[in-house]
Amino acid sequence: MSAQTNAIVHHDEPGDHEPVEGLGALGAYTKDYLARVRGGELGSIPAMAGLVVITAVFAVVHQGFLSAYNVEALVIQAAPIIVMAMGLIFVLLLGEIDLSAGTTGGLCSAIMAVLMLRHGQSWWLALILALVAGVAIGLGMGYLRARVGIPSFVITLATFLAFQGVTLILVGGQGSLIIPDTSPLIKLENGFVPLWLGWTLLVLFVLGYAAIKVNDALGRRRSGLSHAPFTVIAAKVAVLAALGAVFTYEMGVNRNLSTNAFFNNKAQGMPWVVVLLVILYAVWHFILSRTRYGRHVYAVGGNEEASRRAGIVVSRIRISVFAICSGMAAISGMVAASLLQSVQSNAGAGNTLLLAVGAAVIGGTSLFGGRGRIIDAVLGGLVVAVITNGMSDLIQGANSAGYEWVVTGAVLLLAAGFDAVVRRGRAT
Amino acid sequence: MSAQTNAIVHHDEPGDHEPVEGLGALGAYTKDYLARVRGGELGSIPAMAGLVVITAVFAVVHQGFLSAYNVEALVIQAAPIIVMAMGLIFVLLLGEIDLSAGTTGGLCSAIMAVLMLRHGQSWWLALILALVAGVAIGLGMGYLRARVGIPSFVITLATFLAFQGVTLILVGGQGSLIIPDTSPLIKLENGFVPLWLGWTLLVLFVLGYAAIKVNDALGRRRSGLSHAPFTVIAAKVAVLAALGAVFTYEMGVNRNLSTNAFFNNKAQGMPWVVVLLVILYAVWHFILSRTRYGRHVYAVGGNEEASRRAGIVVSRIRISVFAICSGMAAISGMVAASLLQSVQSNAGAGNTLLLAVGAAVIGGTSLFGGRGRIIDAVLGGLVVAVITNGMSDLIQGANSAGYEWVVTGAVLLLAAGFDAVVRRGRAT
Amino acid sequence: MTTHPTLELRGVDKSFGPVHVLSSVNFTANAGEVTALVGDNGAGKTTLVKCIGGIHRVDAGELIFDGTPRTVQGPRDAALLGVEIVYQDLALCDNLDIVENMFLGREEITRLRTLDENSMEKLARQALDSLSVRTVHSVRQRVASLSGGQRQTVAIAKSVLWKSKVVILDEPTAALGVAQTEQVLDLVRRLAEQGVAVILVSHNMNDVMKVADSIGVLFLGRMAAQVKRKDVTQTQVVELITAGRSGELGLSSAESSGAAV
Amino acid sequence: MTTHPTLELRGVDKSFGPVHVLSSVNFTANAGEVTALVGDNGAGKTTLVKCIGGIHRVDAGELIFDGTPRTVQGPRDAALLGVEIVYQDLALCDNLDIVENMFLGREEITRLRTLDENSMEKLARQALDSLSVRTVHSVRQRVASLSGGQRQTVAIAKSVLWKSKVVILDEPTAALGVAQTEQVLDLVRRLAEQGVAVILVSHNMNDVMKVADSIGVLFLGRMAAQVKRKDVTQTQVVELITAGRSGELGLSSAESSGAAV
Amino acid sequence: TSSSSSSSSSTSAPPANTKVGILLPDTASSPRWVSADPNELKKQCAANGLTCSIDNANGSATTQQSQAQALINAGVGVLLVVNLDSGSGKAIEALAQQHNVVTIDYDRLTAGGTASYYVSYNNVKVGEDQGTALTQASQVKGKTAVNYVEIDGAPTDNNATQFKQGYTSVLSKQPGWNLLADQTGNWDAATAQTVFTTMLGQHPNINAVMVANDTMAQSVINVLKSQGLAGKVAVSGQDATAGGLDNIMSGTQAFTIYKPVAGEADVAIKLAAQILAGQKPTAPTTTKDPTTGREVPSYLASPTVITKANVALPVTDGYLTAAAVCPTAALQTLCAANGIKTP
Ligand SMILES: Nc1ncnc2c1ncn2[C@@H]1O[C@H](COP(=O)(O)OP(=O)(O)OP(=O)(O)O)[C@@H](O)[C@H]1O
Ligand SMILES: Nc1ncnc2c1ncn2[C@@H]1O[C@H](COP(=O)(O)OP(=O)(O)OP(=O)(O)O)[C@@H](O)[C@H]1O
Ligand SMILES: [Mg+2]
Ligand SMILES: [Mg+2]
Repeated sequence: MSAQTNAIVHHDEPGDHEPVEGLGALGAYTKDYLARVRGGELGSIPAMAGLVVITAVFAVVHQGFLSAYNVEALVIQAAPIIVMAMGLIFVLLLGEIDLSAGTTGGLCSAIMAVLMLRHGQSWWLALILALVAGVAIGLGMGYLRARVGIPSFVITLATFLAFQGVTLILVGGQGSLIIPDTSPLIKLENGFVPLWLGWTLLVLFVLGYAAIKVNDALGRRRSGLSHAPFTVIAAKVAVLAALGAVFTYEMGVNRNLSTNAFFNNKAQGMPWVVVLLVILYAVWHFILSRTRYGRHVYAVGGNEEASRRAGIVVSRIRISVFAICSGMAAISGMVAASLLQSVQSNAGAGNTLLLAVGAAVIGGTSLFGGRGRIIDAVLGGLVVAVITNGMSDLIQGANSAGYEWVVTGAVLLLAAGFDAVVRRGRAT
Repeated sequence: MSAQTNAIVHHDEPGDHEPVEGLGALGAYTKDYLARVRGGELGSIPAMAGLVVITAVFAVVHQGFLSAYNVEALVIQAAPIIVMAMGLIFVLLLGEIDLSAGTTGGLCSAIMAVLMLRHGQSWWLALILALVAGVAIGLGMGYLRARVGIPSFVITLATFLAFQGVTLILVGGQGSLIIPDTSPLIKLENGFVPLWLGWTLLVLFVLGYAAIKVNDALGRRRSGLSHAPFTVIAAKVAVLAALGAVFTYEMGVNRNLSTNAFFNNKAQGMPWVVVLLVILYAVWHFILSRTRYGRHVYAVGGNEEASRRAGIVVSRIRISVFAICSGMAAISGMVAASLLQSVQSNAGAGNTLLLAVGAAVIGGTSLFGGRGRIIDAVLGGLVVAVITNGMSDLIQGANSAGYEWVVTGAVLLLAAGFDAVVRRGRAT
Repeated sequence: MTTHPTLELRGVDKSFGPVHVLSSVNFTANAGEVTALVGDNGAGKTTLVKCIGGIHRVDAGELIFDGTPRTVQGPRDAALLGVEIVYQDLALCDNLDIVENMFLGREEITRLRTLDENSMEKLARQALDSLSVRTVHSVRQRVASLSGGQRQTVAIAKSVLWKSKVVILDEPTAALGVAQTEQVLDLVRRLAEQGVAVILVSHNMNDVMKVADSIGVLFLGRMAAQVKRKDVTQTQVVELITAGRSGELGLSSAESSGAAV
Repeated sequence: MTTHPTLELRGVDKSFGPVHVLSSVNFTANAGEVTALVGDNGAGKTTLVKCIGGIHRVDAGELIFDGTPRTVQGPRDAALLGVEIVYQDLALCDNLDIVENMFLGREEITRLRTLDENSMEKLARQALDSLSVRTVHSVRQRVASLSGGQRQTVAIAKSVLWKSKVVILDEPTAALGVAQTEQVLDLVRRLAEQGVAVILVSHNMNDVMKVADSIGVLFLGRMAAQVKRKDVTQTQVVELITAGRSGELGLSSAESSGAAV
Repeated sequence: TSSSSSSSSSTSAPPANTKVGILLPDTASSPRWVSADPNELKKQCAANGLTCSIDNANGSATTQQSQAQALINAGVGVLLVVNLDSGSGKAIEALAQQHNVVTIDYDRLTAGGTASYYVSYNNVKVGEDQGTALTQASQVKGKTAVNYVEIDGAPTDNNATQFKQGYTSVLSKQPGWNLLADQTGNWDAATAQTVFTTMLGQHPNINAVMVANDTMAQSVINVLKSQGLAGKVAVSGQDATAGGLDNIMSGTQAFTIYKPVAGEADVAIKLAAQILAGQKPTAPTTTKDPTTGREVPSYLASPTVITKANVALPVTDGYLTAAAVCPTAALQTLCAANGIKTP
């Protein structure tokens, strides 16, 4: 704010919105929240409701669906989808599409595997180089979109095809490149956080969350602005802590299905990928909601012309989101490689991309730009993973694939329909 | 116009834009046209330029690329893409997407084949029922979009999966249903219009075109409005006639590459599918450009709220475009079945849809709604077909699949980049 | 007269989520009269107009047309009841040209059921000319390329071409120049003379005092007063707009301070 | 004074495809003065403003800032030269709230490089209050839900908060009520007093005559005349607007009939 | 009618035509289509003085059709077709016949087609071998009660159907063998892994996994490993991939099926050369076309089951390189122990 302001603008009553505190404030806050929900500001409610309903249905249909064994399977299956969807949200926020995110991920994981296996690079160097390749790919596609002006659908359709080819050439006739068991990368999806560390991380996480929320509220109070009552903050922290504790506890149960006199391996603790997911979520959420860059991403997605007139370099924002998307796709590809302990010649092809975009959209992100949050990727990705996991054993025998596809489609539609009806019923 | 108008609006100088005629008019018309092109109204110029350039490149790289044999192959390969893209344009005009157009086509062709082969229905009844199924599918998806409010990406992602399953179940484990050689449907892509009939149809077509253009001009003159000079009309008709004649002539050359003492098969005449394409083009072009319905499609795509306020029932328009798209997808599926003389259990899956949407976009249709014409499907479809046909034999040997993917992607990008540069160089 | 007003609103309430925008608003518009609707920015004028046009559903209250209560579910219903509206945000299709926009939803068709472009183009040209718009180069221009005033003229021309019982203009002259404003006010008077109930929303007090027969004043979502033009002075109207009351006219002082919010 | 005008345009030409919109326009704006730019609908005022703001590139002619010719390639260049513009079409991001829009492109940040939401919110509230907008319930409201006048106020507040050398307002009061219009005119005068060169585009002759020091009249894409306020009467200005000439002022009769088109 | 076309081409085609077109199906159903076949076919073509054009259709019947058209346009005299399905294969063969080009069904029989010859491994036989080998695996051999699951190839692939037909016919008759679950893995590692994760969750007492190829077997082994069960459950395979051999050496996979490409490629190219030279060779056997009942002249080869005992065979044959099989130090030790020499 320039010095000019004070001279131009009358300062009537600074701090005219004196905040109230205590239970009265809580009541007012709740009433306001409910009114906003009735007014159509639903946030993540529909996606969460959808997730709960679908999980409940499968828990009934399928015994053992909520066993520690299957919950862990669910999480590690969801991880690559969620990571990819997080990156896609940036592109979708600008109203663009990246059809090649899947094959970019496949390509980057192939690059990583080739560097490790054929060129004897260490796993971390291979990983970094693959990530760099992903970002570079994104920069290239972003450049073609922002500076040359080719529609992103066409650019990424072309790279979708081309990267499939490159991956095939890299992996070559072997069909798949197998990542050595000894590589720490395998641990990501197949290794478990020790129990004590899991609980410590949870405590740190909850404390961090609480600190940020309280700090926010205090800051607003200092500036004389209304803020969320501390009771609400306490309640949110409590819910977060409870959910986290339930999850950490369930992941602490031994998941080994059979033991015997000879072997006594235990599978205990949450998979490392959970830590990765939490970090990625925190970083991108922070960037989108609390930095200038994030603000500009929303602005360009909402009204490109207005953003340009506000002095935002739109092309730079546009290039950056493609870079983020491809970089996240690369990470997603590596997570998938960790899951499969190998890189296939068709890695990232098929429905990978469609499912990730579907996850973002089910979570609440708009394909037309300007609306979407990182949590959408998490919730939508879980919905998709629950559906595919839940379906994978439901129908047996010849042609089971056909019926499974049909039912998967139907369930997806039901989830989305539920979501739409919740949204509509409340919206004006 | 109501009777009220005359009372409210002053009639200053009716017919104040006296049209001029003759060569002066031609000059003015040309000048105006060039100014408009400079001003960015490029119409189909970029797509046509792209098509010409790519064809020229392949003609140089590949000997025999423009042989009568290969031109025919090109046309019959392009036909299913073009038909599907025509339908997709309606959906895209509303800013929607139909990811399931490919699998809908596959499903409908499977329905047709099953009716013919397993239920002994006549080919035309099977064809009609499959078409009805397609339209019904579209109505259903349109209903879910327009009335329930699920985003079309999610709906059609679900049906994309589900229809793949249904097709698989219908076709079953043997991989494909073979359409009997005797079925007239096979003729569509494999039978040829007799030479005399081909020329007759061409003459009729050119005469019809000329009649419409002259009639338009006369009508505008009667209403005292400026109109295209008759010299321009004559020039357009002449160009159309010349192009048609070249095509018909080349299709009249015997395409059989080798003959011998035993066989004397001649392959002469244009494939029947050309007639189908011309009819579909004429019908949809007419509907989009000259009927109230078409106008409303553009209006809803341009500004939904304004259209609603103008009294257009937006949901009805929305449902209808999905029905048209699925119906055309069904026809496209049947054309593909005619090409392959069979229906695969994975018919319409894979890249079918992406290539068709890519065709529409390369042709000049916007993914954000409001901009697109049927000719885009034809030009874009030809570009895609030229690329895939040109690529299909270019690279040989081990890993050829990989390299072909890469080069296909690169060529697609080049075509689109060319298109973008042409557009941008001229636009303001 | 013993006949009913063409349009009457009784106790209309409307809120958006937590925001109450209209509180028991009463309003009447008679055939053959120009009824002005004035009020401060954010008073709720446009919201009221949108409720009449079926863009918003009212939360409570009645819309009475010619003495019969009606529910207006959408813009189509409003059109069927003979209501034509020029909205403040104009709402034109940027990808269509002037003629196409002007006849949107009411295209003229030939006997063959194709669009009758020729007669539409002719009529569009005449309508624009009559509204003093001389700078439009071609009626086949996309509306995206029009100036603010030209857009507004297109929107006005679009709505007054049709035989209707109620014509509502939401700040129709905001972007118009001197001459064009004159033409529109002229048009408003001519419409009223033909027996149409015209509702004019405007911030320009001179215009309002010039053409209105009756004036309704919205203050923070409440109808402060609806008075005959000849009974008030411009100063009184301005007072009503800014304070909700003027002498014995308007809201009670309790209401005017706590209204709506 | 011997100093240069803050902004000077010389022989600016602009056409869109076949349409010539501006023909060799000259225009100056001095520091500390309010320069009005008037003209009929479609005369080219907004196009001229957009040329200054870098939204359009000029086909020919020079933009001279403080005596130095500059090329303005885009809105960023204009901002760097100290030009702030309120566009007629407002251009706000509907998906952002009032605070976010008002500080777009110039967000305040804390030492940790995160957005300083608190100070932005406070300043936004003050700015709106000072412009007499009392109906905005919360500055955290999406601008999509604002009334026409509220949107306009946000756009104005957005542009005058920053230290700039030239402030251009393209019909800033079109959608504003009586009180709000007063506030904006007041603001315009205060800006000029601080040494800013203010350019005001308006159709309202009363406002123009009230605040302007100098008046430029565009007629069909030509600058009919740029005159001192004190040298002309309102009638003369209106004549210039509608006919391109008034007595010895304005275009020659040949020019005024064939201008631009 | 098809035989007449081949005989006629032998009489009138100029002997100068040495062009052979080869249509491969995809890259997903087996890695062989990417490396093994193209290399071997090319080698054989060179040896026989033929010019071969090799195209892979990437799993798309439409692409294969246009490749066939391009090859015919290029003037090939013989077309080797690995169809994606019988329907599209038949269309290609009809097209070829129309243009007087002789077709050979390579690896896959085109039911209802008009190919003059069929050169292949017998897919049903492959399936039967898989079933039999699985029952011989050390983990289950001699057990009276065996719980097993099946993970099949892509249901859209006719070969997968034939493999399944083969192994199901063996396993379903095996006394004491009890099928717990039967799903498709779609020839896709990720699908197979999801599917098997759930299977194992539902049935922790699985003893044997009948999985259709090595790629999917790798996924099964991943899941077993995470449960500490790798090596304790019998896992099948097919294709003799590098990863498959690694798993066999480390004992987590029981066997794989090795189909030396040479067995097919050498025969097919020699046949093509003879046809182009104007001969009409007589095949050792015939295969009955299931749709038309036509007896198609056939050259059939038999596959080899690879277990730990003969794991070095594909490398000594040159089908795989030692570098591919033993990329890491740990694996090199294992390879050395099993008779695979790394440079
Ligand atoms: N969709 C909405 N959601 C929330 N609030 C809204 C919405 N639409 C309008 N409002 C609020 O309702 C109030 C009235 O708005 P309205 O547009 O009716 O005002 P108006 O009288 O037309 O003002 P103006 O003269 O500025 O056009 C404003 O405070 C506005 O912020
Ligand atoms: N992108 C464009 N393409 C073609 N013509 C345009 C374009 N933009 C503006 N015009 C034309 O240029 C002329 C001047 O427009 P401009 O918006 O500058 O007028 P204005 O003086 O601001 O009018 P108003 O008072 O109505 O806002 C108009 O005739 C308009 O139709
Ligand atoms: Mg309003
Ligand atoms: Mg303007």
